Amino acid sequence: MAEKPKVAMYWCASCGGCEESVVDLAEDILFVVENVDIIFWPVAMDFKRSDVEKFADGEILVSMINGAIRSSEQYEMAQLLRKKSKIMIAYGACSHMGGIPSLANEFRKELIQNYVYSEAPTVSNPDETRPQPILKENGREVELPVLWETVRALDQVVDVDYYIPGCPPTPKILKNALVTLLSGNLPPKGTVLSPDVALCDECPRKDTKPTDLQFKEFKRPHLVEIDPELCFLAQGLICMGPATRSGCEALCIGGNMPCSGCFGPTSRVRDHGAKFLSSIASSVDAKTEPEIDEILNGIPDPVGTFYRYGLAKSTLHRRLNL
Amino acid sequence: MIADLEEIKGVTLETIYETSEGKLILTCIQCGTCVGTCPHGEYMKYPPRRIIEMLLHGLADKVSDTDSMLKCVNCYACMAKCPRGIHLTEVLLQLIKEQTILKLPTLPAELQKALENSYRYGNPMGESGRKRANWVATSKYPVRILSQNPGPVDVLWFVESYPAYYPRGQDTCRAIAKIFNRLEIDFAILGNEERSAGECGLLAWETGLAEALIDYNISILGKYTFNKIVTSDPHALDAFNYRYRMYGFKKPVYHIIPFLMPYYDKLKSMLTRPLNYSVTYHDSCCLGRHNGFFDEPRALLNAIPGIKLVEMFHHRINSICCGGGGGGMWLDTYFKSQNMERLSDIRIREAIATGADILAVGCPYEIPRFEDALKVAGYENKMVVKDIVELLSESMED
Amino acid sequence: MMENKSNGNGQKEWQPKIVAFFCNWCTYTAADSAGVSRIKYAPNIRIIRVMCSGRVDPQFILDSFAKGADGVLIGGCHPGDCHYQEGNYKCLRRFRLLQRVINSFGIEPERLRLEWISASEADRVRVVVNEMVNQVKALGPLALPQKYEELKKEIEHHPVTSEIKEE
Amino acid sequence: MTNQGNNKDIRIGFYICHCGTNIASTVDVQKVVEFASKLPKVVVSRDYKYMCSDPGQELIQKDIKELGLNRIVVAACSPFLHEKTFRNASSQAGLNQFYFQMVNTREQNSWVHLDPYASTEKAIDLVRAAIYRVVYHKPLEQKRVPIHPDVLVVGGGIAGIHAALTLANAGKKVYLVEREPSIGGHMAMFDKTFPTLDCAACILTPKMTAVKNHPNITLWTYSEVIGVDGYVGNFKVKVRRKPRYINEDLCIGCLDCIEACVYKEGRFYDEFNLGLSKRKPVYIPFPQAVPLLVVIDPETCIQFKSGKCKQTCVEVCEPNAIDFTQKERIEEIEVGTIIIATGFQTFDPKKIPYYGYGTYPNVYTALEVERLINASGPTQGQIVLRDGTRPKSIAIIHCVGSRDKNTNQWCSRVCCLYSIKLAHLLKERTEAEIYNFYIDIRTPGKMMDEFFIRMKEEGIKFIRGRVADIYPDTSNGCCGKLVVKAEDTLVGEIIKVPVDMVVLSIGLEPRADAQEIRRMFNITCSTEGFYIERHPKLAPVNTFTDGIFLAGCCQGPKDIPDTVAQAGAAAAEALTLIDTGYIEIEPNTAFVLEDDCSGCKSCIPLCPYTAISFLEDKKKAFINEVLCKGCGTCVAACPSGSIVQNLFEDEEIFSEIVGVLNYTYHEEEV
Repeated sequence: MAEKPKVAMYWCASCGGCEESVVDLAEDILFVVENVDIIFWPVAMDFKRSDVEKFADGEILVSMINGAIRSSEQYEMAQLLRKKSKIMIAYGACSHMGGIPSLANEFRKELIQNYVYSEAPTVSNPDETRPQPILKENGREVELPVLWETVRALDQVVDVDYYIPGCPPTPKILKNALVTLLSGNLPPKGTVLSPDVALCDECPRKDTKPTDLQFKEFKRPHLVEIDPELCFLAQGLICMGPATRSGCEALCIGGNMPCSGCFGPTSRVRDHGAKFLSSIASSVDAKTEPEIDEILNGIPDPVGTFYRYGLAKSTLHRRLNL
Repeated sequence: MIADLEEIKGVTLETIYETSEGKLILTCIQCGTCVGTCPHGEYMKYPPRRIIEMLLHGLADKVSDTDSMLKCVNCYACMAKCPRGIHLTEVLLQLIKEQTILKLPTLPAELQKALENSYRYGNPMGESGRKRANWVATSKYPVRILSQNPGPVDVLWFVESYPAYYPRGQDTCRAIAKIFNRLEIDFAILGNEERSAGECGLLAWETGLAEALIDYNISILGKYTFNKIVTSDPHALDAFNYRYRMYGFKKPVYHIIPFLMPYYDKLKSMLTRPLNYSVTYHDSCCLGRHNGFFDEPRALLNAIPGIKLVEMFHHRINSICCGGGGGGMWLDTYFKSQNMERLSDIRIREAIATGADILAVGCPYEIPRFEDALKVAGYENKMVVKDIVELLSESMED
Repeated sequence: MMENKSNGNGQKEWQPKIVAFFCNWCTYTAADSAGVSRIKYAPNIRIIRVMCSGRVDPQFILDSFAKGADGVLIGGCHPGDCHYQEGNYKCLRRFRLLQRVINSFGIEPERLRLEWISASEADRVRVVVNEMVNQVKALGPLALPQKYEELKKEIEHHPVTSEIKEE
Repeated sequence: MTNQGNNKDIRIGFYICHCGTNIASTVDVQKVVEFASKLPKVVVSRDYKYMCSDPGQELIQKDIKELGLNRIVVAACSPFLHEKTFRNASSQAGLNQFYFQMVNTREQNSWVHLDPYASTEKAIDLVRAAIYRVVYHKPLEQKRVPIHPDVLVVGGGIAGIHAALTLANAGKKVYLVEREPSIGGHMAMFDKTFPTLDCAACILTPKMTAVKNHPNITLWTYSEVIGVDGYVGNFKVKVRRKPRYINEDLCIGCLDCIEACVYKEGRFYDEFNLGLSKRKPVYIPFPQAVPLLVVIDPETCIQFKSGKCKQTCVEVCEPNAIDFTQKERIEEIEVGTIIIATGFQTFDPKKIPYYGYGTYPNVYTALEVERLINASGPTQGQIVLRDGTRPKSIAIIHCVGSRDKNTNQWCSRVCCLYSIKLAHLLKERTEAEIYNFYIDIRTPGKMMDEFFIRMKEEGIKFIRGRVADIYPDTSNGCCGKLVVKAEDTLVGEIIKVPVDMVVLSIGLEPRADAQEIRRMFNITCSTEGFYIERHPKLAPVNTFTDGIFLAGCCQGPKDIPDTVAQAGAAAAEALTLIDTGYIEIEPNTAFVLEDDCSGCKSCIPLCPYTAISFLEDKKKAFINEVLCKGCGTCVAACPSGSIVQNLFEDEEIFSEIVGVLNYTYHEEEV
């Protein structure tokens, strides 16, 4: 019997939702177990780093890493798995584009740590204890992972072959990706494994969007009653659907929430946020600067809105005046 | 119309082309409008057009060797009409004038005295500085003096020397005190601490004197808390707005006439006593041509019931100077010795030709100048010179 | 003048690089006409021609910064005068929002400028370019490519670890 | 990223032009050549004295053939000047012309910078950008748009008349639209013309009649263009035809109605005579008016004001042509080309209060004097002042409102000569003493200076000095004269000349509505408000909008010979287009990548030309190539990057950015 292809899974800076999504495969998980040999999946089974080190270079068929890279340890693991694997897959929005963790790129590391370890109202830390890179105890010295200044997407630190988008990827996306990979009929390197058309294509509300939409104001979803049938943009709610890859089957829209862009841009767009900004701003219904500003001020946090999942992979990557 | 202060600050004849204002001189087309419009152009060996050409040919010294520039009364007429927009009065002519005064063996005595007086007593007449606020006692309406009552105030009224000392000037002061009180304006004066704003010194290009007065007034003004300055003297307005600024003074300064415009409706409702006069208004050079206030004085006059406004041939931008500016106030004897006709005499003939009963003015220099000219013309009983504020006060029943 | 002066040692005073997107009908033509009139201005500007300021994709602007521009200037027709009726308004709306965005990224809003310069305003090209060059000079280099290189260093070595070893 | 085609076999040829010394004196051409030769895919890098010359173009063609070049970059002047030249050269050598890219090294580099080092650095950056960019160029086809053979001429002055007649004589159908009730424009108001002193009416009237009678000309007077749509070859124009309250087909021009009007005398401002005479509510502008149709002015006609007129005009009109119920009509026409000949207006001298126009009755504008001198004018050619007396001394003031920062900065070109002409005519008719006050006398042109000298010989006085003041003479024995005060700058004395009459030689300025007209036709104005020609020397009648041409003073002040010459040139340009039958336009249109479009409809409201529609069957956006004008706004706004603009593709611009910023170079430096 031929050996089953080896698959590794690992998480970096992530919430765990991506791991959960594998379990969401439900009965389709049997298809996975049947066809592959999971040789490394720390979140679910007891594997050690040394287990991976034992493999020959390229011996693992596929490594799927979820989560962004923001510490020296995550970087080392990404490098190790890259070395041992034939195919490296960035799994989920964080690994694909930096994801929610990369919103940290709007701030300095120091600022974040000050808040987390001292300033947050729920924190009591009278000794000002902070994470240390070196632990000395009983004459031993242990080197601990260092948190980076900048949060990165996987392909910003190692070579990545494919991307499975989503926060998290849907079971359908994952299954299709696995089928494709196992078929041996591989798409070109660098492909994002979901349709290269924007979400409107599969949006159930597509027909309700008018062809002459102009924005007179922008509303925020938690402050208004949302019409469950009408295109969000037509309601003045920011929906990233026109700028975001489809493949998610418009799940958020089904839940009466606008698209926030987790699948990332299409291959023809370099900067997800800038492109969406361009389309939204172009249709603002005002001609003078004060009027334009008044309408656009309805988007209080443009960076957090347009780059929610992709700050690391945006053109500018991060805040720059450090 | 008005030159950029930053640009002309500290500029000299040598550096004049380094400023964009100065560069305009290079664009002169020698059309002669400046000379044609200059009220003393006929008497200058080197009138403005020639000065520019001399300057361009490196012959400016020859100009300042003559007394041509002493005859400039700073009326801004050449500047207002120049098709190239050259800031003659503000930039070029003052520099030549400065050189002229430096080179003159002796200043005309009357001017010399006025400058000395200004230096010693803080007013060109040589009156005692301690009597500057004496007029206040003659005012029916209260006038707060800051040195006695130094609390914060909205309007600091800069009275200036002619209104403070000269009897007809004091009439305007009382009128202003009445108007301010009736309009319920929070105001005060510096009183005896005030000294001449120094514009006469500046325009005669006695820079040292001007600087002494500016330094003094800025330090006094610095003692008190106020929002704005109002003055009835357009020359003081110019001094504050264009010269004091260069020395770091920042508060807004208004001439009384434009200052009253926002109170127009309230003021008009108080003008109940009809004054059945025919009035002609003389545009002051500083207020009109230099600062562009042509409509405001006419609007205030028209607000007075009964008044019929008639215009002289030369009015608004084309008005003829009374001859008092640029030190002209103290050069009448000198001009006479040169067989020059007094500009106030020329002006008064036009005023008389309108048949008006009253010659309305907005500058304290004009009252004595025109009253004297009326006397010379034998017309003193037929026409009266009055400041606009006096007419407003007259129409305002107590 | 703002000419790029090189002294004898071959060392140069830092000169900002400004990428300009000029619309074909107004500002690009005005820049041509500045040439015909031999109007001199700072040489720091690199003009990229587009048909309309409405074609200026915010991606171009961000990319210019990321690739080393110290400033980005957009030139279009005056409001109401767009050769394509309203492309310039679309540009203005994007510009207003984009300026907030770059500010959040720590790029001074003054580094991005939008100017309406009609075909007849050749001298305005000089004024705007010189003003912008001076403004950007005062801000100093943006130098994003260099900053990215600097940031990459944390990937390869652990600065904190090395500090401790020095003790 | 989208696949950019096969880049492997790209062979770029780079050429830089010295332009004599225009480029080479500032840009180190050799250094640029050397630099370009080292860039990837560059096969050959050369310089040449004049790239646009035949040998220059042949150089490119030879290289294309011998070295197998498939991309060409030329660094020379502005693409506005020679992009076409080099595209043609490339295509003649068998290369698709859009594989060409031009670098603006002259207008935007060598002419605007002084430092050779910085200029060369800039040239290198822009050359790098062009070479990076040209890699992504695609072979494109130029679109041909058919030209509708009809022409619209806007404005019926001498410029419009001449252009219309030229076109009509060449067999083209012309619509001539004039705002006033008669064609003729300003020229019809003049008495005689300089320097030949032939009578304006004698030379103009036959042309006006020819317009009226020409079978190819549709003449719409008392009409205004109110809307223009479309583009070269296919303009759709809306014209408002104001009601004359006269049935044009019935009126025979007998003028009996004017005679019969209840007003026995003229009572109202006569526009054609500038108010120097009065007209009735029913009138013709002037006796030679074309068309000779009366007009009823509803503002002054009793029938319109009260509805209670005896209507004596209607009684007397045999053909029953008077129709008080007439309404304005909107005509819609299609034309292929448009000639704008909207003319000028004269400067309003009230803006210079010290010249006393409007205050002193004996201050006239030159145009008013033209009417006074004209035999069909308000005084039948008698030069008399408003009080009926004949002036014995006259001052003519040149440059009124011209060459002045406070008013109009330009020299109006015609005032010197018309002032000299008026001086002659006034002297001839009145024997008055004539003083011309001038700043400079400008009499260029054939026979013009000779004319000036002749007039000097006639004894007309010329005083060099701009008048500073005009005021009534109040000296003893006051005589109602006006004193004109100026410095005689040549003598160096101030002079005060008492005269009976002052003539203000007012300058020419753009019409008050020039900006609105400009917007309507989508052409450009200078800051002064004159319409801008495409190139001051090489395309003097073209505008930046294809198919729209300029003639006459709307483009800048000019005299009658120049106006007629320009009108002829504009007509010739229109004829060229019409007879070619089509125009090739830039293929810079946008198209939707249909497979990639999500149908989000974001682009649809952004197109001002409604070129984008939503295909309901496919649920995708679609761009109608014929309607697309190629601005690229939708391309920039497409949130999924599914619209592409030819010639301005994203990758082309991104590669230019990388090129100008020398991006990789910076990385190496760090």
